[in-house]
Amino acid sequence: MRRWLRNAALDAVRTASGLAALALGVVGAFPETVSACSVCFSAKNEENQIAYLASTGFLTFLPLLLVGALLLWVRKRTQDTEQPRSPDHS
Amino acid sequence: MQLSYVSDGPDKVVDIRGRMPAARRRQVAPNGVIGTLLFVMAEVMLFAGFISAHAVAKTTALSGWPPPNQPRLPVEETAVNTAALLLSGAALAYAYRVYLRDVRRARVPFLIALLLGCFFVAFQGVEWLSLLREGLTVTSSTHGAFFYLIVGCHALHAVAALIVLALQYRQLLLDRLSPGAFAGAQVFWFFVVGMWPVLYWKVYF
Amino acid sequence: MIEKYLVQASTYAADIDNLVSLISWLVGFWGFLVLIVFFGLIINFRRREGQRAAYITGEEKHQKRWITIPHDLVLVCDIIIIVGAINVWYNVKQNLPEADAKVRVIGQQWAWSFQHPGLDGKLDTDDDIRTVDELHVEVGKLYHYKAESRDVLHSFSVPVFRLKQDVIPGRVISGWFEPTQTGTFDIQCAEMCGIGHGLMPARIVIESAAAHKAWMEANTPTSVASAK
Amino acid sequence: MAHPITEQQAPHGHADAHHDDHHHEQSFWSKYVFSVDHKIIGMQYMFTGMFMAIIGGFFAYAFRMQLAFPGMSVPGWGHVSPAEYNSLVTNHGTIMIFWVAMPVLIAAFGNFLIPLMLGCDDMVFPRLNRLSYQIFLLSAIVLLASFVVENGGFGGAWTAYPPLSAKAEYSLTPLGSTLWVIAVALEFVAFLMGGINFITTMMNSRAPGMKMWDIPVVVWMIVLASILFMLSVGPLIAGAIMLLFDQTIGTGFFDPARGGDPVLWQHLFWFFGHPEVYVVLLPAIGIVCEIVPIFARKKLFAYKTVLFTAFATGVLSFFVWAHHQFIAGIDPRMANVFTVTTVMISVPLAEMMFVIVATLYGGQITLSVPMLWALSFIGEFIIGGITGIFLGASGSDIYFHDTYFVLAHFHYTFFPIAIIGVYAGLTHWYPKMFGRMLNETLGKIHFWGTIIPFNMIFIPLFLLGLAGQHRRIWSYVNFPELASPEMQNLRVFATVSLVIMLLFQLVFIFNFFWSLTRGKKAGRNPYNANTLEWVAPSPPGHGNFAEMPTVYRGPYEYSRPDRDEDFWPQNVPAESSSS
Repeated sequence: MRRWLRNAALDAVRTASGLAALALGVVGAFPETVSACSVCFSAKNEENQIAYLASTGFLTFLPLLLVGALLLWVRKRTQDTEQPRSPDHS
Repeated sequence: MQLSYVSDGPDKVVDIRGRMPAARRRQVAPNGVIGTLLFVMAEVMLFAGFISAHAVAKTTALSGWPPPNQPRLPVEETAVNTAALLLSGAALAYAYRVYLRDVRRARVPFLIALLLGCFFVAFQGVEWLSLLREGLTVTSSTHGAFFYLIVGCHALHAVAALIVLALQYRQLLLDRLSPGAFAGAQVFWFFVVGMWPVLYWKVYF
Repeated sequence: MIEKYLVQASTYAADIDNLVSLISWLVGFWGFLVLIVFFGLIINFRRREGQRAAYITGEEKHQKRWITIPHDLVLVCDIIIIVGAINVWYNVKQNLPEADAKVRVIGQQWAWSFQHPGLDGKLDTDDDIRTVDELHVEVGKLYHYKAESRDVLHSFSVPVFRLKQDVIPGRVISGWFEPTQTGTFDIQCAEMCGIGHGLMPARIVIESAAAHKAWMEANTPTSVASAK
Repeated sequence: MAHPITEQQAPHGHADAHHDDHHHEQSFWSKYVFSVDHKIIGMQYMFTGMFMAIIGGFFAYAFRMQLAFPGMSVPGWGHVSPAEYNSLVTNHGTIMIFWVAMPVLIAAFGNFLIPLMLGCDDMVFPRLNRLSYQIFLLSAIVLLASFVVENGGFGGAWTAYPPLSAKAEYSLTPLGSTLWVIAVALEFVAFLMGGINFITTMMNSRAPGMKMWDIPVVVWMIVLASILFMLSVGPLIAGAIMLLFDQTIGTGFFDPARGGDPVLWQHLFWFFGHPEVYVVLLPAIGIVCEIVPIFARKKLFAYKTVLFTAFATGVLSFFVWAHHQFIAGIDPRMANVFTVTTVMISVPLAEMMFVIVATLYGGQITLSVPMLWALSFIGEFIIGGITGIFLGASGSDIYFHDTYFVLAHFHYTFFPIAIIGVYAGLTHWYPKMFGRMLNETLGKIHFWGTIIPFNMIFIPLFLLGLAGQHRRIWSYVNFPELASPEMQNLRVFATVSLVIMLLFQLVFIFNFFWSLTRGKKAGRNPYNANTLEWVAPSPPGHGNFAEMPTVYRGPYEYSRPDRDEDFWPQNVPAESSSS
């Protein structure tokens, strides 16, 4: 199970980093100013835009951080006591 | 242990007597601790919502932040208050460590934590009164609205946590406080204490 | 697909329709394939007396292939779709080509009002033509629109252009379109804006250059016209 | 906080005050109304949810009739005014998601199944559980009250975008919108409590021997859904409080004239709004994953892959929410990022579908009523899933946003979730809940009478959406392009199909109550299933199990070649009955 967990974690990391790279690439490809931007044309547009980007990122990653911390905590508390079970289970 | 199953209908009678070792179910942590932790996670997201809304509103404000005709927030006094709250958290952590070894010696640090927490809430109230007198109200500006909303929401949590802590202090005096309950309340108090510096930093500056 | 139901009246309408067709082919292929396999399995493996089901864990590598290979193929299709989608999106929403003319679009409860540049071709001058629920544009000219709202959210939607943009009080949002075909078409409000949301239909009138000029001359505000 | 891992003796897996009253005779009130028993609370959630479903269905009938026959007096309702129409569509959506899908799929099945499937006697916080239902009931009453107050119910769409929702002068329903926000906020609090209970129970109260990978998929899914809900709901509650302040005490959080920002609400709302879709989807998939192995007599194909895809869906669901705002108000550059993630979320979901389809291979499929529902879930959800790609791809969303295409798409996802998933679970666990079998023939009549009209309602709506028909419009007579007779005929067709479908629901209601007393007695384990709930008597008494079970293996060991029987319950030791 430990190996499976590691593989799953690796898969997750790979997928996430791939997504992040793709996303960054997509953003980086079009750096110029844009039209149809509802958050770009307010009183203090630059700051406002950054605030929206930052809060989006913050809100998006915070739950994953929380859940990651919880999982680590649970794992730390359980890993010593997982025992092998009767052999009938494949 | 009695005979395990009584058959009803086509099911087999399965006797597992004698084969089952003293069955045990494992707990990851006391129920109260897990429940509180999960609740705290939801609460953190609630405050995350407030903080990000505040950060965005700050940049859309029409006439600067805080608005020119509004009083500035008492940053220095609140720094003192912040220190009091952090100390309270530390005192409770110390009380818990002592408690695990000797229940009776935990009473004093527990009481200190409780009193420091009460001081924090009372001091907040005094600050609010002076701010209200200076003209910062919920409807006077978005700045005021966010201040009372976020800080007030935190204060509500602090009051709720203090009530729980006070009840537990009574149990502690009677030597009836269970470690699970203590740990659960501690998790919640740490949340109240740990949330505050973040709010202080985001709201007051 | 959409062009069967609705004319394409802007330069990017065909792009969007082609993107929709591309996605239709890719996901349609997958959808039908899965559904055919699905129904095939149901029909083929109906219960028969005296037979037992196979015991397949699905954890072995050669069994997992039945999932991993379609998984990779879905991924490839997804990437094709993403590239197509972002390409179109960039063209319509991010890119802002040089304008030939500008119009202002104002949403309010529950009507659209439009501000046309008038004969001098400039917005916010005396000869601007203001209309309610009727937008006049000239075919073949590239327009920039500035969308505003007086009260709540509205959404400026011209289905024949495949154009849609929410308008938000307190902000001015710009974008572009270039009509390619004359005619009179719907403008809808696509964002819930209150009780009269279903009652704010407007029309877009796309005219030839001559007809548009005639319309402008006929509708120039009288004060400006008499001053000339 | 260094607690040792605490261990407790098997029966009564938790130390809670209430287990003193086991096996006592209880009065009607304490048994059915103020019960702390998870099964009763589950039933309470279920019946409340079904009652709300009837109201939501009736609303759908009223506004569909208005669309098919504009201006006609609808039988049973009367004339539908524009304000009423808006209120009907708004509350149809709100009810079906928050007061039907959530309470029945998560709260009812979660409460009923989790302790039974984990092999314990109750939730870890039974009184919190009861409080959760009471708050939920209160929220339902507040919502119902909002329809009958002066100026009518809230009509600003279930997304409640301000400033429309924030100011009475725009929405013209001052009291209705306030009550609506309060009801939604209360409902969230109720599910937050329920969710905390589910997660803690799964972590702490599993039967001895039950490891992480022995937990049935539906329990995993409900717990994952609860985690998703718990982590996404906070910002929306924050937004709801701000909206409530705007409505009642006149703050200006979302008022641009006073330094507020209407786009802010959209961020807070959709941050919750999209994970919410997966919150209700995952339990429905879990139910399907329970039913398919039993009626195909097959081990679930790649159990861990199912869970892994569910985790992946959960993680990704936090990255996709802004696709609802492509048109509405985000930086268009951000739209590119969210297009990538939104289209990518199709991968784990497609994989989940592949897993269930692969499970059918080599099976012995019995098309019983629960199996029919479970299989139809797959068929319909695939259509819902693939049409979602059109909307996640930013380029085509420019056209499709807020058209009937969107509407048809999400009904092809929500109908499988909230209706098919619920019927699948209900028909499957009915014997366990009430001790009797449902009538199979009536069940099949009801199944076909629901599935066929469902497709006949929404396929025309896809076509209308392609032709550019927008949502939430009271009457299309004012739109020359949309008022053509062909399009009107499609609307009439959809409406007639809806009426047929609603009528067929009566068959189910009859079957449900008739079978309560007249159905064939169900034994302990009528389907020869493996999971622990089938070890308990039907219906399980207070305390669930006569003897607390011990778990020896995973939940899907069907048709093992080394055994005579084609099932192998989780609690049967290896030597006891093998050949």
